[in-house]
Formats: sequence, structure tokens, C-alpha cells
Amino acid sequence: MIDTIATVETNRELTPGYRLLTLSFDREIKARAGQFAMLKAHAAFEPLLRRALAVYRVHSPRRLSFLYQVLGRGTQALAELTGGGQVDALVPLGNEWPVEDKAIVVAGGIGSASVLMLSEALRAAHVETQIFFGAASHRVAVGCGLEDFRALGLPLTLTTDDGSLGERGFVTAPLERFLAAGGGVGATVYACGPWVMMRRVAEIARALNVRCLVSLEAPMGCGFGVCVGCVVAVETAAPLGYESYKRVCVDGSIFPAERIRWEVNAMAH
Amino acid sequence: MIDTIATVETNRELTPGYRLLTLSFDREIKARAGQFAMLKAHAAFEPLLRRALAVYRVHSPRRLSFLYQVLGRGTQALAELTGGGQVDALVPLGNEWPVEDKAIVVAGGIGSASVLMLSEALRAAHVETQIFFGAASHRVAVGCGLEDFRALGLPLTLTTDDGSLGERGFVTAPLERFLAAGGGVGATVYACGPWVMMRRVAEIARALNVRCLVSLEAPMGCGFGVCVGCVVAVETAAPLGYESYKRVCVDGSIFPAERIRWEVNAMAH
Amino acid sequence: MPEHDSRLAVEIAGIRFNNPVMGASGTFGYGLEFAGLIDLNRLGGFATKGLSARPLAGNPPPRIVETHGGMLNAIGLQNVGARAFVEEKLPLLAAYDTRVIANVFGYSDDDYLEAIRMLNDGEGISAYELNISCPNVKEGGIVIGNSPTAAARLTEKAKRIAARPLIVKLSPNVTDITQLARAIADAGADALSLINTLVGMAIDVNARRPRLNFGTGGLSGPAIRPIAVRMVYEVARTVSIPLIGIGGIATASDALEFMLAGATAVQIGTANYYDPCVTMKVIDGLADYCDRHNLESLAAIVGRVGEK
Amino acid sequence: MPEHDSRLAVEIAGIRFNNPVMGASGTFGYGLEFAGLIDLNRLGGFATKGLSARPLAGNPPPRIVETHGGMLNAIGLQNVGARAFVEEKLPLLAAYDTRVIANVFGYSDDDYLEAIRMLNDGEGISAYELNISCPNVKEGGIVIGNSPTAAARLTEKAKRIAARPLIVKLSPNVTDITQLARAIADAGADALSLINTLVGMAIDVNARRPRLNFGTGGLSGPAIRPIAVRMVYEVARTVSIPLIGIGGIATASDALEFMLAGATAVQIGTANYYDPCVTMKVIDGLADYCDRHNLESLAAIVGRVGEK
Ligand SMILES: Cc1cc2nc3c(=O)[nH]c(=O)nc-3n(C[C@H](O)[C@H](O)[C@H](O)COP(=O)(O)OP(=O)(O)OC[C@H]3O[C@@H](n4cnc5c(N)ncnc54)[C@H](O)[C@@H]3O)c2cc1C
Ligand SMILES: Cc1cc2nc3c(=O)[nH]c(=O)nc-3n(C[C@H](O)[C@H](O)[C@H](O)COP(=O)(O)OP(=O)(O)OC[C@H]3O[C@@H](n4cnc5c(N)ncnc54)[C@H](O)[C@@H]3O)c2cc1C
Ligand SMILES: Cc1cc2nc3c(=O)[nH]c(=O)nc-3n(C[C@H](O)[C@H](O)[C@H](O)COP(=O)(O)O)c2cc1C
Ligand SMILES: Cc1cc2nc3c(=O)[nH]c(=O)nc-3n(C[C@H](O)[C@H](O)[C@H](O)COP(=O)(O)O)c2cc1C
Ligand code: FES
Ligand code: FES
Repeated sequence: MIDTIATVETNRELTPGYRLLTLSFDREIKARAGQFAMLKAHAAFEPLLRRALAVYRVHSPRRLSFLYQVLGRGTQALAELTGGGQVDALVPLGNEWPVEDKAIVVAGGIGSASVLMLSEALRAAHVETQIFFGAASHRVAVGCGLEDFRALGLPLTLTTDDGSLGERGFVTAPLERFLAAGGGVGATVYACGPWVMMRRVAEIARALNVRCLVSLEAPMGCGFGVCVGCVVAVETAAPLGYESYKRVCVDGSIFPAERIRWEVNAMAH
Repeated sequence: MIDTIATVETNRELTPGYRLLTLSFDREIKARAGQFAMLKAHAAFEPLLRRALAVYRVHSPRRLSFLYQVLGRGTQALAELTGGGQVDALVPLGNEWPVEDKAIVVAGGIGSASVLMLSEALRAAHVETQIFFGAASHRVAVGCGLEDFRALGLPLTLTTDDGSLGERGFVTAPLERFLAAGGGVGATVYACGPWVMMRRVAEIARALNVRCLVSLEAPMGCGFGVCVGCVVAVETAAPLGYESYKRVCVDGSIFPAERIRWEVNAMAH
Repeated sequence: MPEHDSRLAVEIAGIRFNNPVMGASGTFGYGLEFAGLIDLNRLGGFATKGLSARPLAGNPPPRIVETHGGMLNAIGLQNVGARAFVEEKLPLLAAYDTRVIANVFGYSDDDYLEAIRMLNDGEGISAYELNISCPNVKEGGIVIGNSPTAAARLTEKAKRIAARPLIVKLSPNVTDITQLARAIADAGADALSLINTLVGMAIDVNARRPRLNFGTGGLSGPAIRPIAVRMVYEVARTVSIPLIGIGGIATASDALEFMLAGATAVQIGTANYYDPCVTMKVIDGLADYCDRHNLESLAAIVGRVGEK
Repeated sequence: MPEHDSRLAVEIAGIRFNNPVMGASGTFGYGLEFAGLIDLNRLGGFATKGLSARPLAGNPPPRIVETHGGMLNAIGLQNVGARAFVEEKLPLLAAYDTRVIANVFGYSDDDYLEAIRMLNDGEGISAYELNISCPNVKEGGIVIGNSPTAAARLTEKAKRIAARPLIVKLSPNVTDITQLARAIADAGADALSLINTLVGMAIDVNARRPRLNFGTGGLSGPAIRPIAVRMVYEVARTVSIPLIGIGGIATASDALEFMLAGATAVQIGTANYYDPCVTMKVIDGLADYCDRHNLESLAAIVGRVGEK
């Protein structure tokens, strides 16, 4: 974990509301698939807190990219950055996706940012991999890095909510058909996306007895385990004990889906 | 007075810590010498309040320049702007410098920004004009627009605190010699600069019986007369009456020097 | 005259406001200062600068200093006086279709009553708003608004002579704002507005002096909004008279937080300084919200924050 | 071990701190979380996460939400418990040359005393800091820290059994913080720290629910600094025991405001989240200030804000 000021190389809009930020670092960053950074425009006085963004790509140990959706004040301030601009960065953070023997990658919306490096790693390890990629529309799919996923050459099933590209509907529909048809035997499902999507993926995987890992999102105060603000309720032996909550930033962001008490955390989403 | 969003054409550093900002407007702005604008980087969430900057130049009714020193958070946020950036602007504000028969212009530091247009107007009206231009150093003098003043071709006396250009010392020294030698007969002194400089200019002018106008600075909440935060204590018939304080933004920023109760306001500077 | 969006209309103490958006006292002058910037006829209303029985000069500068997310002010209640307001400002306001709330203050109960009597003579005032966050000179400098007993007593006296509905503006510098609210409601106030500024201080570390001439000042702006929303939420669950929410409002979403917490209307203060057209933008934003949420009357959401 | 700048050393209740900069309770974990980020040996000290007699799970999410200039938190005091702290965390902290202040809380006086007894067994604790901003279940949910009598009584009991100097941390949610401070000082506290968070609320206007699961939360960060500085200023003029200033500190200049107002030392909270090395930067900035102002001892400026 390194706290440093990185320099913006490029900060390119892919489609309206979606951007790719490439940063250069003064030191080597050992970032693995599934890890994230806490970032903030250095010159911005507001908002105060850094924002969690998954490491999208490691071009070299000193050059990382982040794919992000422009939502509120923090990502808006990032979107204002231009080449040469400075970014406060704490990186790398969180645990990593394990590479298993057979893989089903499920990306929902900008959740894709967390699984491109995983998909690359799976391909490099010659793991049998199936990608399910869902987005709201054709435009959003492009913003969520569709072309980068297509370039991997792995089998990819695409859905859009509005049917403007691929199958119409949610990504969980073709996933369920695939698993129901036996596609999940011996596989691990890796999911990252909106809370409701991950919850549904978890249900489907559990019902069909497929192992499932999810990378969770939570509002983060610090990103390094100290504020205890980013917790998620997990199953424990002693229901109301000290172990009832886990920090997404250091105990995750990747968790086995069956550990998550989806109904408790639902209030947060 | 127009409240609008202006677009940055250029935002050029003249010397470290001093910049020239050129804005284009969607409407015609009728700005006169001595008036100012309240400006803020549109996309910046902090600081909240706009900052007062004198209109340095009117290139055309839709194109104005501002010369500013980068000090705290507000001017730092302005300094981050690049071409195409947006600026919240309330303009024009305050009263204007009257053009009289004989003129002595005194600019101290970035106070110069308020008197370039005045000097131009005086020259255009063929008024006998003498400029006194003081700055901390050669570098600061350049940042305060020295070249633009020199280009007017009017007689100009230059001082720097460190002697790196022109006479060493404060601008009030050659001014006092000039007035003591009779240079002020029938003239109006127009002064803008740091509080202590204006106070001293006012003393010298009063002692030598020369009319003196000053453009004051004050922390401003609104710039259009409503917060009553920018006041200056003035001489009144009834000492503690309602009329004891005048708003710099709408009653000024230009005042006859003898109206100002310098010792009361000194606490603010 | 603009067409008003009837979905936005609200009523407080029998007064109908075209929409719930008002300018807050001390930040909206006498209203007229905004005539060149916004369409005053579109505004729900505004509270005047605090008016006292006699004109006041205010404090020496510096009177304001910006802080993170807000500002401190120690204006010292500079104002033309209640009499001059009635004679010089009110006639000019008659040209506009908006609700004028006269904000009143004093350093003793009698001061307040004297100012109210002067204002009773004025035409075109919709209500009075008592600013009770001033130190009471008679009671050894305690702030009336920090003492439920003192505040209730003043409310009762004012209500007796006031020719218009009486709004009392609460100080947030208290341990339990519900106790204060209840005492004032029981004393007969028609509505409550909250919050006034929080007492704060900023120091120039190089000069080693306070940044304000007065020493301390009132903190306002977005920085205080969470405190204000919480107080409105608590008071709404304590009294049944209508509330006007104030504190750091700069967007329609901010205004809606207060309405959901329990305010029937809102006042915008500091944001007018850095965004002079903010009131118009908030009104537009509230209409948008009605569109998006299919509301026939915005008033239906007042106090409707669920338990998350 | 780093060389300490002797100009920065301060003393509180007989404890020497290498410099006046500490991490604030609940924002600095058990200190160890920062070992990879800063040099803990350079730190004046830190207050641990609030420790209770028994471990606590804390509140369900969401627990935090950012606001303008600050954040609201309703962590629910999740902690490992005083016993586990003594057994598992303290031994690891022995490796560092910094002052450890154990922050203690409970829901009743007995809770507090039980936790203090457990901590009395620990090695390497320099002082206790009582967080009295928790609702007292026994007294019908009133917050001990909002009642001078309840706070004084707890202070007295705690002082009697505490094996280390006792710092009491004040709640800012009160009408008159000097009254609270005086009661606690008279009851025997060795020092006071202030301020804790202000109670606030944020609402999701689309979902029409509070943004925090708990409903309300504690407001911290630069937004509250002016309120905190004012309270330190007031309390410094009321009691003679040393003060530790807290609230929105993010720079050396911010820390100096508190020292000039009357604080002997400071604690930094929220800023650690967005600037994990902030404590080191503030220490460097204080040394710069000593250089620029020719100070042989920074302690000389404590309380020295003039009248502007
Ligand atoms: C480990 C991790 C990795 C992430 N990686 C990426 C990434 O690679 N790319 C990317 O684009 N995003 C990523 N995110 C999400 C990203 O951190 C948030 O989108 C970002 O913090 C939002 O900040 P903001 O300032 O834009 O929005 P805010 O102003 O903080 O909020 C924007 C809007 O979203 C709403 N909102 C905020 N948080 C939540 C929430 N938790 N649930 C529902 N609504 C919410 C707010 O109400 C508001 O309307 C990641 C999050 C985590 C925890
Ligand atoms: C009518 C008018 C016209 C102006 N025209 C120009 C202009 O053309 N160009 C230009 O550069 N500036 C001009 N100024 C001054 C300019 O407004 C301030 O420099 C600016 O507001 C500072 O903002 P900031 O955010 O940089 O600094 P802030 O963060 O507000 O303050 C920066 C530093 O300066 C100190 N400071 C702030 N205000 C004062 C004060 N009044 N006296 C002493 N110290 C202070 C602060 O303590 C801080 O250290 C003008 C001011 C007025 C009133
Ligand atoms: C400069 C200034 C002057 C104020 N004067 C008054 C006043 O005269 N009477 C009053 O009741 N409130 C006064 N207030 C308080 C505001 O009406 C409002 O309650 C407070 O600022 C919080 O709202 P805001 O955060 O939107 O500014 C003043 C506020 C400011 C900033
Ligand atoms: C997430 C969070 C948790 C906190 N937990 C505690 C606590 O357990 N005990 C305590 O005394 N103060 C606690 N505080 C209060 C801080 O110690 C500090 O008093 C307050 O945040 C103001 O300082 P700041 O503005 O620098 O954060 C907590 C603050 C935050 C933000
Ligand atoms: S974000 Fe602070 S503990 Fe996880
Ligand atoms: S700046 Fe507000 S009245 Fe002058």
C-alpha cells in the first residue's frame, strides 16, 4: 500500500459519462486483479474523501488505468482532470481474485472494471472461461470497456437492458440458462456489478450449487481498514458478535457469495 | 449587473503567482474603468464564495481580461482553469474612476489591475497623467502588468521594494517628492494597492492638499450589496449612526480618501 | 406575472406561499437588491434583514470570513430600523407578488415589542419572524433563544400585540432543540423557522488574532446542513405547528431533505451570495422532482422520511 | 528512532508528548493500521478506538456518508473490547515510541468503570480518555456528556479507580460548553479533549430515507472546525486544566488555530482518512511555524490569541 501523488497521462471520455484515466506513478505499484485504489483530484478542495476505483489495467508497474463512471462530486472532480494533473492515490488495496480451474465471469455495468485483469489472467492461464457482460445500453456497454473484453477473444454473452445490443434484459438471464444447462459444473463464478445483480447471481449460483465470488461495493471513508465505515454483514457463528461485520476494503472487496447476509446489507443499496 | 457563466479563452501565467485570465461572455458586458467582477471556477465545489477581481481590460463587449495574484483557495481554483473551462461571473460591479483634468495614478502591487483601464481612458482623453508603479520586485512588477503600463507611453515612475528594478523602496517615496515639488496642483490622485500604501497615499495627498481617490479592498460575501460584509468605516455627521459604514462593493470600491476612517478599518488589514 | 406551478404551493399559519422557497433573513436584504437578478414574483417569499426599533450601525470590519463549506459572519445586525423599513422599503415591495416576512430582533423584550408595534403599521407584511438568537442585555447577556423560559415569555408577549402570524426562529446552539421548540409552540407561536447560525471562530495564526473583529461569528452554509436537517427532523416529531427549514440549502435536493425531515417551506441564506439566482434554480428543481415522482402536491412529502 | 524537534514537546497531566499532534479516537484504529503509512515513532500520540468492557459489533451499514466539508458516521462503536485490546493490541504497540491514550466508553457508569479496570492491567497506556457522548441507558437515554451533573459524577467515579491520568472528551451538542467543562474539571479530570462530533442527518431524497442506517450520525471534518475552535476558546477561559483541541484539523495552520485558542495539543480525526500521512505533514508544518516565528517552544503560543 503506497500513498503518493500520481500524474495524469490521459483522461479520455469513452462515451458520455464513462472515462478511462491513465496515471503514471513515481514508484512501482504491485497491483493484482481485483484490487483497487483510493483516488482524489489533488487540487480539489471538495469532496474530501478519496473514491474507490478498481485497477482496470496495469500497463507497466508505474502506469495504471482506471475505468470509471462519472456520478457525483468525487468522480466529477476526477473527470475535470487533464494531462499533467495530479491525483492523490492510495494503492493497491483489497484482496485479489483467485485464478481457478474453470471460470464464469459476470460483469454488470461499470463492475466490468474489476474483472478485465481477471479475465486476462484466466486467459493467460488457459482456464476455460465464459464471460457474461451486461449493461444498460449499447452506449453504456462501450463505456464499460466492451471492446477491451471482446479483444480478449474469450466466449462472451452480451445483454443490454434496452436491447440495443446483444440479448435484451438482465445479464442474469443467460447466466441462469447457462448454469441450468450444466455449464457451471466445477466452475467458479466471479461477479462484479450492481448490488441487485450480485445478489441475484449469488442466488442462482447457490441454487445450482456453483461456487461464487463477488466483489462488493460500499461507501468508503478510508480504504485501508481504519474507519470501519465500509462494512458488510456476514454470516457468523455468534449472530450479534464482534465478527458480524467485515470491512469491504481490507477483508474484501472480494468475498465468497455465501458469506454475505444479502438481506441485511440490502438496506444500503 | 449580469450573472452568467463565462468561458475561459486563456489563463496564462505571467510570472509565478500572477496570471491573466481572458473570458468570453454570451452577452455584452458594459464594464467601465475601476469596476470589478465576482468570479468563481464553475466546477469547483470549494471555496463557495466568488472572488472580486477588477476588470483589467475590455477587449470587446464580450471579451474581458482579469489580472490576478494566486493567493488562497479561490484564486488557486481559478488558476487551475484551462481554455474552455467555465467561470461563474457577476459583472460589472461597483462604481467607476471619474476622468478628471490632471491625473496622478498610483498602483501598488496587483492594485495595478484596477487602474490600467483608467490610464487608458486618461490617455484617450489627453489628460496630463503621471503613473507611479510600485511592486515587491522586478518579477512581481511583470506579474502586475508592467509591460502593459509601459506600452501606454505615459510618464511612469517605478519602484521595487528590493531595488531589482527602478527606485528601491516604496512607491509612496517618489510620489511624495513629486507632490511636494508641486506636481499635484490641480490634480487628482487615483490610488489602488495594499491598504498600508493607500493609507499613506491618502496622508500625503491630504497633507499637500491634493484630491485623492482610492479603490478599496475588502473580503466580499456577495459583491452586490446584500451581505453587508464588505464594509469600511467612513466619516459621518452622527458618529455611531446607521451611516457609519459603507459597502465597498456597491458604495465603492472607489471612495474619496478623506471619507475613510483609516484607523478603524486598519484592524481589518 | 409568471404562471405559478400549483403543485408547489404551501400554506403556513393561513398564509399561502406560491412555492416553499424563500430568501433567509440577513442574506436577502430588503428583497429589492435582487430585483435585477431574479424574478421576485416567482419567489415564495423572503424574510427581511433583522429589523430593530432603532437603526443600527453594525460591527466594525472584518465582518465575514469564509471557512470550509461555509462562512462566519458578525455583521452586528446593521439595519435601517423598523420605521424606515415601513416608510421607505415596504412601498417599493408592493410592486412584487411575493410574501414579505419581517424579521425582528432586539436586546430586550421591550425592544422586540417596540419594533413589532412599528411594523404593525406597515402594509404588505405577511408575517413576523422573531430572531431570538441575540444576547439579552437585561438578563446578564444570556441569549434569549438559548433559554426555553425566556423564549416562551417573549413569544407570549409578542403574540399578544402582533397584527400578523408569528414565526419564531430557533437558535441551534442548544442541548435540546425540542425542549425550546415545545416551549415556544406552547407559548402560542404560529410557526417555527430553524436554524439560525452556529457560533464559531476562526483565527489568523500569523497575526494571532481572531479573523473577525467581533471575535466570534455565526457559521452558515452547506457545512451546517446536516445539523439543521437533524434539528428539523427532531422538532417535527415534537410540535405540530409548521416548520420552515433553514441551513446550507443550495440545491433543490437540499431543500427536499428539509421537507422530508418535516419542513413545510425552506429559506435559503448563504447560497444567495455565491449563486444569486439560486432561489429560481431551486424552484425549478422542485417542479422537476414533482414530475419525476408524480406528485400532485409537493406538500405531500413533508415529514415523510421513512426509517431506512 | 527519529530525532524529535524539542521545540514541539508539550506536557499534559505530567505526560510528555514529543509533539502536540495525535490521532483522534475512532479514526486511528489501534494505531497499528498506520504502521505501513507513517512513522508512528514521530507521532505525539493517539487515542484508540473507543473501548468498551465487552466487544461490540456496531451498526448495520450504511455507516458513513460524506457531506460538504465533512462526513456523518454512525459506526456504533464497533470495537474488540478492552480485554482484547490489552491482550492483543497493546503488546504490538510496545514496539513504538508514541503515547497511547485508551479511549473508553459505556452505556452506564458501571460499564465505564469495568472497562477502566480492564485497562488498568495493560502495559503502555499513558492516559484514559472518557468518551461521554453515548446515551446513558439507565437515565432514560440521556447522553451523559450533555448533562454537567451526570458527567461530573462519572468523572469522579472514574478518577477514583483510574491508574492513569484522566482526560474527559466533551460533547459539543450543548448550550453552554463552559458549564460542562467546569463541572468535569471540578470533579477531578486531569485534562479535557474537545470536540466530539455534532449530531447530524442526511436524507436520500429519492429513496426518502435517511442515508445512514442508524438515522442520525456524528458530523466531523473541516466543516465543524469553526465551532470547535470557538468551544476551545471558551473553555480555555473557564478552566485551568490542559485542553486537547479536536475538530476538522487537516493542516498545521488548523492545528495552530486550536493552540492559539487555548489547546496544549490537538487530535486529528477525519483528515486521516483522506490524507493518511496528514499527522506527519502537520508536525512538519508546526516546526516550520516555529522557524518563521522564532519560537523556542511552541507551547508559548497556547491560548495567546489576541483581541483583534
Ligand atoms: C472496491 C470498489 C471498487 C470500485 N471500482 C469502481 C470502478 O472501477 N469504476 C467505477 O466507476 N466505480 C467503481 N466503484 C464505485 C465508485 O467508488 C463510486 O461510484 C464512487 O465512489 C462514487 O463517487 P461520486 O463522488 O461519483 O459519487 P457520490 O457523490 O459519492 O455519489 C454519487 C451518487 O451515487 C449515489 N451513491 C453513492 N454511493 C452509493 C452506493 N454505495 N449505492 C448506491 N448509490 C450510491 C449517491 O447517492 C449519489 O447520487 C468502486 C467501488 C468500490 C467499493
Ligand atoms: C473590488 C476588488 C477588486 C479586486 N481586484 C483584484 C484584481 O484585479 N486582482 C487581484 O489579484 N486581486 C484583486 N482583489 C483582491 C482579491 O479579491 C483577493 O486577492 C482574493 O479574494 C483572495 O482570494 P483567495 O481565495 O486567493 O484568498 P483567500 O483564501 O480568501 O485568502 C488568501 C490569503 O490572503 C489573506 N487575505 C484574504 N483576504 C485578505 C484581506 N482582505 N486582507 C489581508 N489578507 C487577506 C488570507 O488570510 C489568506 O492568507 C480585489 C479585491 C476587491 C475587493
Ligand atoms: C451575513 C448573514 C447575516 C444574517 N443576518 C440574520 C438576521 O439579521 N436575522 C436572522 O434571523 N438571521 C440572520 N442570518 C441567519 C440566516 O437567516 C440563516 O438562518 C443562516 O445563515 C443559515 O442558513 P444558510 O446556511 O442558508 O445561510 C444571517 C446569516 C448571514 C450569513
Ligand atoms: C468514523 C468516526 C468514528 C469515531 N469514533 C469515536 C470513538 O470511538 N470515540 C470517540 O471519543 N470519538 C470518536 N470519533 C470522534 C473523533 O475522535 C473526533 O472527535 C471528531 O471526529 C472530530 O474530529 P475531526 O473533525 O478531526 O474528525 C469518531 C469520529 C469518526 C469520524
Ligand atoms: S473504507 Fe474505511 S474501513 Fe473500509
Ligand atoms: S460584498 Fe456583500 S455587501 Fe458588499
